Amino acid sequence: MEDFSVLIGGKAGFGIDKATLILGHLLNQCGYRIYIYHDYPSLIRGGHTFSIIRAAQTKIAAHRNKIELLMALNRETIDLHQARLNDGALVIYDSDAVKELVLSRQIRTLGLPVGKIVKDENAHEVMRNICMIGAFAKAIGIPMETLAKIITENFPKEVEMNVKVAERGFAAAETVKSIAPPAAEPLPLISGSQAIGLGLIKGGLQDYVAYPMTPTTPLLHFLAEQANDFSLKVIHPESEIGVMLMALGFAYAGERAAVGTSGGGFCLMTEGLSLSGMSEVPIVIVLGQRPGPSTGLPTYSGQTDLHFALNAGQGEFVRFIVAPGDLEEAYYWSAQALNLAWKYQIPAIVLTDKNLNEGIGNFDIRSVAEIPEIPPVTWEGKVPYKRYEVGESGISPLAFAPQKDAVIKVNSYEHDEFGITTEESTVTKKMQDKRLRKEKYLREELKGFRTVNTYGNDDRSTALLCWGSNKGVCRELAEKLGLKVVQPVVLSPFPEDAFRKAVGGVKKLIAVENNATGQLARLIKSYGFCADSMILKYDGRPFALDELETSVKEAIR
Amino acid sequence: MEDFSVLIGGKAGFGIDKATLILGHLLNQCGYRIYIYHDYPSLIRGGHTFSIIRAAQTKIAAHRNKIELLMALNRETIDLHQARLNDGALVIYDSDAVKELVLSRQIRTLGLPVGKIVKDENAHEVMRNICMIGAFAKAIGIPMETLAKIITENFPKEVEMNVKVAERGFAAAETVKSIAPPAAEPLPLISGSQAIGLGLIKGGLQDYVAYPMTPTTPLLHFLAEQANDFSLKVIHPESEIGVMLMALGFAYAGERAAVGTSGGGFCLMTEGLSLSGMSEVPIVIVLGQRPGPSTGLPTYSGQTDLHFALNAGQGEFVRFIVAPGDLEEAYYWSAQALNLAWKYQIPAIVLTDKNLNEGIGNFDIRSVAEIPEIPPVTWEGKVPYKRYEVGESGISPLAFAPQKDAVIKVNSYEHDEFGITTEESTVTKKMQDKRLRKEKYLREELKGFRTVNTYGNDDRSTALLCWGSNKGVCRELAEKLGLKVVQPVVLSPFPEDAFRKAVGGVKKLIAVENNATGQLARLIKSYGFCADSMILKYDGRPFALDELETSVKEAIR
Amino acid sequence: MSQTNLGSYSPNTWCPGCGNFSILNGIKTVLNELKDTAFPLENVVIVTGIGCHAKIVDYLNVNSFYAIHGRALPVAEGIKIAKPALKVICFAGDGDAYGEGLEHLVFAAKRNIDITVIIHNNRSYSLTAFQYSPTSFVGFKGRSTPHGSIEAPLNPLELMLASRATFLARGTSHGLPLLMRLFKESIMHKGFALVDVLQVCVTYNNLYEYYAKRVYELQDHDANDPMAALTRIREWDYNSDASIALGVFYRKEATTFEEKFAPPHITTQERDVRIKQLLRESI
Amino acid sequence: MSQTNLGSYSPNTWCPGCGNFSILNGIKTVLNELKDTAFPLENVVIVTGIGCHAKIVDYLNVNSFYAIHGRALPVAEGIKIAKPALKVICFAGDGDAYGEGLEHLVFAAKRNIDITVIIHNNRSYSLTAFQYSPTSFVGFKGRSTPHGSIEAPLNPLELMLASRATFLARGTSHGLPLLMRLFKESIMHKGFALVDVLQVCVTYNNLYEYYAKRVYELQDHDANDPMAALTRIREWDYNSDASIALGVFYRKEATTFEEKFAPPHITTQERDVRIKQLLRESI
Ligand SMILES: Cc1ncc(C[n+]2csc(CCOP(=O)(O)OP(=O)(O)O)c2C)c(N)n1
Ligand SMILES: Cc1ncc(C[n+]2csc(CCOP(=O)(O)OP(=O)(O)O)c2C)c(N)n1
Ligand code: SF4
Ligand code: SF4
Ligand SMILES: [Mg+2]
Ligand SMILES: [Mg+2]
Repeated sequence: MEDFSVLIGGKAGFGIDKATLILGHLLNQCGYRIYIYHDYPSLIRGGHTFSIIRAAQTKIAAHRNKIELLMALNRETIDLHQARLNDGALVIYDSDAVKELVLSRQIRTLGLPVGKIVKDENAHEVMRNICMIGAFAKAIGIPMETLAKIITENFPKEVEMNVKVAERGFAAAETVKSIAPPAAEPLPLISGSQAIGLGLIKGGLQDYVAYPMTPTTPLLHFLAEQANDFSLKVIHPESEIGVMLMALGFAYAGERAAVGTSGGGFCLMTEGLSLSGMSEVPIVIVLGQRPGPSTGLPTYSGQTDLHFALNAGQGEFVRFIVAPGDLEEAYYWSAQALNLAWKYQIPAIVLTDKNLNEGIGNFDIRSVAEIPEIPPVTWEGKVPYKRYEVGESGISPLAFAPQKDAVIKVNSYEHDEFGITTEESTVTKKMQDKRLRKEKYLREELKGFRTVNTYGNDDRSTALLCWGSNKGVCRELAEKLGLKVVQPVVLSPFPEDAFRKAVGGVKKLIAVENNATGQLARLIKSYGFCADSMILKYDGRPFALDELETSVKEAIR
Repeated sequence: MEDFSVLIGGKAGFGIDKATLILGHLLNQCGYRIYIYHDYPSLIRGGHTFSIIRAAQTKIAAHRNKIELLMALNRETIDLHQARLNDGALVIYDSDAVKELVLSRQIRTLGLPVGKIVKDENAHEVMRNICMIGAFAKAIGIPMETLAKIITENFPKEVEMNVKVAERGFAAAETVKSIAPPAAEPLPLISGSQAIGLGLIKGGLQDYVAYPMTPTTPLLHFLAEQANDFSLKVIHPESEIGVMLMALGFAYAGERAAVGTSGGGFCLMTEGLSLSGMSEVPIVIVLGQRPGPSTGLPTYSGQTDLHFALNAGQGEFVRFIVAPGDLEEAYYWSAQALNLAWKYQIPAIVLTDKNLNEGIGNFDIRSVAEIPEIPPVTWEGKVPYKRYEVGESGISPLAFAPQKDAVIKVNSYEHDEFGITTEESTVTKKMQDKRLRKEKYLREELKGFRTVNTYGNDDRSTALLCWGSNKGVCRELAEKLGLKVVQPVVLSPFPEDAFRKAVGGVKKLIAVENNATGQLARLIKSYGFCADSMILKYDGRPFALDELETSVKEAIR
Repeated sequence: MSQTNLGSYSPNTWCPGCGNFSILNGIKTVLNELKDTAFPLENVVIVTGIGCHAKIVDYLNVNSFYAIHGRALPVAEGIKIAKPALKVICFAGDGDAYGEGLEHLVFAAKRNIDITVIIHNNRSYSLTAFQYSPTSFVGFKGRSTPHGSIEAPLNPLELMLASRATFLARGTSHGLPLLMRLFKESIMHKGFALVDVLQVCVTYNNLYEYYAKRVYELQDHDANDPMAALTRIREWDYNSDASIALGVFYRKEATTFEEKFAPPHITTQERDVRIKQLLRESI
Repeated sequence: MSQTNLGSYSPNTWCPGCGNFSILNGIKTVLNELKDTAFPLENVVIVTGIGCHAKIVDYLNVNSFYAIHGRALPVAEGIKIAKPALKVICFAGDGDAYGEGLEHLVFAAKRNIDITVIIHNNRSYSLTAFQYSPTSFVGFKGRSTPHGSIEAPLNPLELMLASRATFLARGTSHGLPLLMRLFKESIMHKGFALVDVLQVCVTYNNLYEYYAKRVYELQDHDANDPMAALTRIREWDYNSDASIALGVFYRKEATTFEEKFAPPHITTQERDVRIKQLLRESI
């Protein structure tokens, strides 16, 4: 099997997460490239949750609806997902939980008495998942040693019992399909949240402040776990308002700080965002999108907050907004968001979604461009110190308390160069011009970055326009169908020139977005570009490769 | 004098506000049409505050920089404003406070021993303003009886003393200029805040909830004063978050509620705004703009929150946004905002600014179009009651607790027709479509409204594009220069067709805005329209007629 | 007593054994009882924030406003002020009401508005998969504090007493008879009432045994005496090992906020007349 | 003592006679004194919200963060955690800190973070031209409550005690010597310190006489005894007529929040090495 998908499903509490990770690592060890999509409702036990682990010969960042293997810990999983089974697919199931299985002829089945095995071994019920994985390994010809190694590495406790249960599953199964020869050296398998976290760390993060909110909660958890290793202060305060303001306090005091949230929490941060704009105290916000309005579908994905991010906060100020499309971009741009926010003393938003944050895939650090340190402009001791000295670029040198001979005053009111409040009309204009002038220099600097990605030859006249986590699925599909992909990564300041170049020669531009109104299409419209058609999905589920293929074919017909 | 301006200035605490009102009413009684601009810093005593009272023969809604009369209670007022004096202007001043006055030959002066008079009469020092007004009346030929009447009507206390002091001022002065014959019957003289408040009342307001924030604080004060007369519940809770959520509670319970704030407070309401979008619990927000970012210039004016208002809140939902341009529009659209919000069960924003809210002028209710009641769609008793029944228009019938046989459930999560939480993909799409569908019907209904105003003949090929409080100044100037004015009043859903019609035949479109980036120009761009040039002012001060004239002449040269 | 099944068709997604079930069952019984003796069911409105606790709205077939995290209180206040005849009950979480939305709780108590607040105090952010909350003990290893939280908990009842709440009680999710009594009393109390329910979260913070060993019911306690109330409230600080009193700590009669609004009714015509009059006065 | 003029060139726009002048003068004197005995001036950072009170940042030539309405506290906390050597002082208003931002105050106290909060409690929203505040008495005729407010005030010190603040004091703007002592002690207190200053707003809420008649200084009071503190704190509820105690009500030693972070320093190289290592472990 060169490119196949395994779906594992059951109730929340069945350990689907853990099983997913084991399966992913198992296939990763075998030299496959992996992408994992995880679908779960907003609850702690019960309901139905599933993952699709896709394995391929080349790097991927999308899942397919159709699957080759289905691992069912209960009947519901089969009922809900049997339509996904490709001809020749294999269903591995717990024959103690699923009696009388009737499937089409083309489907092969492998029932194991998983419940009984686990009981026999006196193991915890949750280990049914490991038993199934044992059978899975055997079924596709992965040696038990490989699996044992993975289990050992991934379980902090009860390794032996897990291995034993896996062996029982292994023994009870037979080899049905065969895995492909290794494609390459295994690569790290991480989530988008981890990529963002590592990127922030790479960018010099010292403080991470957040109030839990899906889909950025895993980022909080990850950084909290890494706090000691990376010398981070990770704080979870009373509310998102507290989060944002506390982080601005950190930044004032000279530390690099970031915060993370989703739409509802971001609402509460907007007043602080505007304060960042006025006071020129930098901040990085990781904004993970999910379907709204309001609480919406908390554990699903959406791309509905682009214009909110672009315009949030009263008044006019420069902001840097970047929407990374995959793990490497998430890492790279999270680091650069810190660098640029601190250099320009502006707020920066890393705009992601549940799909990117919780998707898991191979991370190839070698393919990430060099991340040069972009040093902030700091005070050289010229007295008197003026926190808001007006210069050509609009960037005033920074100093941090305690600093002899410098009085460092930042201010939410309009203010003069020293940071003292003013209501005078000429000073107001001068200072507003100073702050807005930074955009020009930021734009200039961004010309040295890949702000708009394109994939596929320039002679392809039909292009998919996408942003954020849709990169993966669009890129793979475009490759298959011979289309071009245009993916703006930086969204503010909008890289107009780079975008114009990117769409040069494109006759038909098809926007692919996870929202109901075509937010990127609307954005480019305000720069005079036009999407010819739109493929929009807003049920919280990301595009699957095969699903998008159908829609795109229709659109280009 | 047919069209003249009086500037009165001094420190906060000198009673400039009161004096302004008296002057306004005095000239109003004489049959002039009045417009008053009030300029004050964010402080309670001291500083410099001034008003320009402009009187004309036709209805006006703009001030001029140049003045014909200057009333100075201190030296600073003369220093700061003497450049405004037109040839032949008259300066009335307190000769006890201002010694040695040297002005150009063309300026006439009238010094009175105001300090001494007030002391003589044993009056409170603040009555210096009334003494000056006495002199003013005499100087321009208004009989003392008229003034006495105005004073009597406007002072709750110490009427006699005020009249006495005014008489002394009157006696000490001489007639220098002469007022023009009355232009018309006097009209009510009210502020934008009052117009909005009365409009809300007209629209059926039952509850007003607000946390004080300039420039909507006067609206809170006004409605609090009127609470008993109009059977309103006016509440000032702990924060803007409390404000918004409490108001949604009122709306759920079946009452018509509005809230008021400015940018910073609006930030805190955005989460509730999105909740309104999802739960379909209507609300009207009066959003008074002032210069940002952040605290900015609290007591000045700006138009910097258009895109924030258009895009605030996570997720995608229909909102009605209207930016009235003068008192009559403020009244009319505040009423209609309530009507439309309740009919479509959506949030509505009345987008104003300090300039509109605190500007004072003549209000002509006869020129306001009929305000028909737009009844909300209510439940007719069909059981079971479904709060989110999906119908053609997307509007579900309303019911309010307590209601026998109906269980009324609203929800911030995605939900089914009964309001029960769902995470199911097809229901999600269906409900999102239902909510968004309301926009189509709202658009249709809005075709019966004047959503885009134009002034000046259609054959004028140069047009000023403006919104909100710039209507007054643009309209008057355009009349003078033979230009057209295009003023979109409804900004969401954007009245694309009406706008296209309005700019038909326009060759040169000049955007006039109180912001640094041209926010309306940007908005129309996303609909494919282009402003040819922009006149932007963002120092917190509104355009004066003569000032704008210079800029426009430059732009059309 | 006429029995009504107050349940809805929504599938219940709480973990088996979760203390929220007691709260749900308790409130169903109490509302069923009160509908015959005190007020009709359609007069009930429940309001929640977001969290495991908040799912209760979906499981109760009564009027409801499923609001946003931390903000049940102001919504409830608006509803109550608009229609004082309604019985407004908030179900809130500890993260929700003692954290994100604490301020609203303090002000609702200060106003003594006649609503009932039932806190599902599982001392954890559970729906977001386990973080410490404002009432978690020091050293709590939630996922935002994997090395143990460094903050001492609040004593919410002490804070509420300082905020002038007029009814304060505590129950647990494994003492249903008492809990129902507290629900009933708190709903019938005229004024701001809060019941802190030590709700066991079996998945993340199973304090069943811990509570079982320590709880006792208040006896001979004069709930009308604020100092006595305070003493009992301070007995256990939600952190150290001490006996945990259950029952009504404090009760006081006082005028309520919503009573103070009694605006006369006004017709559309009257409104128009008064608008015109006001305009005339502005000439 | 070396004298420094801590003033700035910003014109002062407080009303003549405003109680804020005392606070300004008091803090200048105290900082001047402490700079010689305790810490250099550049270690001071002041943080404010928005209101008349907040203008003090413009009048003091020291490091400052002029934040937004109600949010001085979290900003101050961030600064302190980042650089524990800094002396972080918040100047906040009653509307600001007891209203809009009350929640932050409770949590800062709960954490016992070592910052000082000075409340300009004029019991009015003054900069917005006169509305009732969380500490205004019942019947207050502010401009949002022209017929008299219907809410009883909070007792902020009681609330802060319930929130585990470790230093609580009250002064008035017309008792400068005491005020300076309280400023000094609160700044030197290790832990969360709050001084509630009954600041006279001469323009809108001139309680000068009212206070003059009622205030007395605490004598023989054991500030280490929480119950004694509470009794004194409850003596006057900010509403009814009673004697008003001034001085230090409560004081307690406890570890502070910012002490608990002592992350080892890390170099860019170490960071890179550990990133690589973590990635290796993810294969
Ligand atoms: C503004 C906002 N921030 C964060 C969240 C995410 N969130 C949902 S539930 C929850 C915590 C729930 O904790 P608690 O209130 O104690 O409820 P429990 O799940 O324990 O019953 C959080 C943080 C949100 N929905 N909204
Ligand atoms: C979010 C927000 N809401 C409202 C305001 C307007 N505002 C400025 S100062 C103030 C009240 C000030 O009262 P207080 O804190 O007691 O300060 P004082 O003026 O009495 O010193 C308000 C409501 C604001 N700046 N920001
Ligand atoms: S996670 Fe805890 S609180 Fe939530 S449903 Fe499960 S047991 Fe109950
Ligand atoms: S309004 Fe009151 S608080 Fe503000 S400066 Fe004047 S006296 Fe002081
Ligand atoms: Mg909880
Ligand atoms: Mg105050």
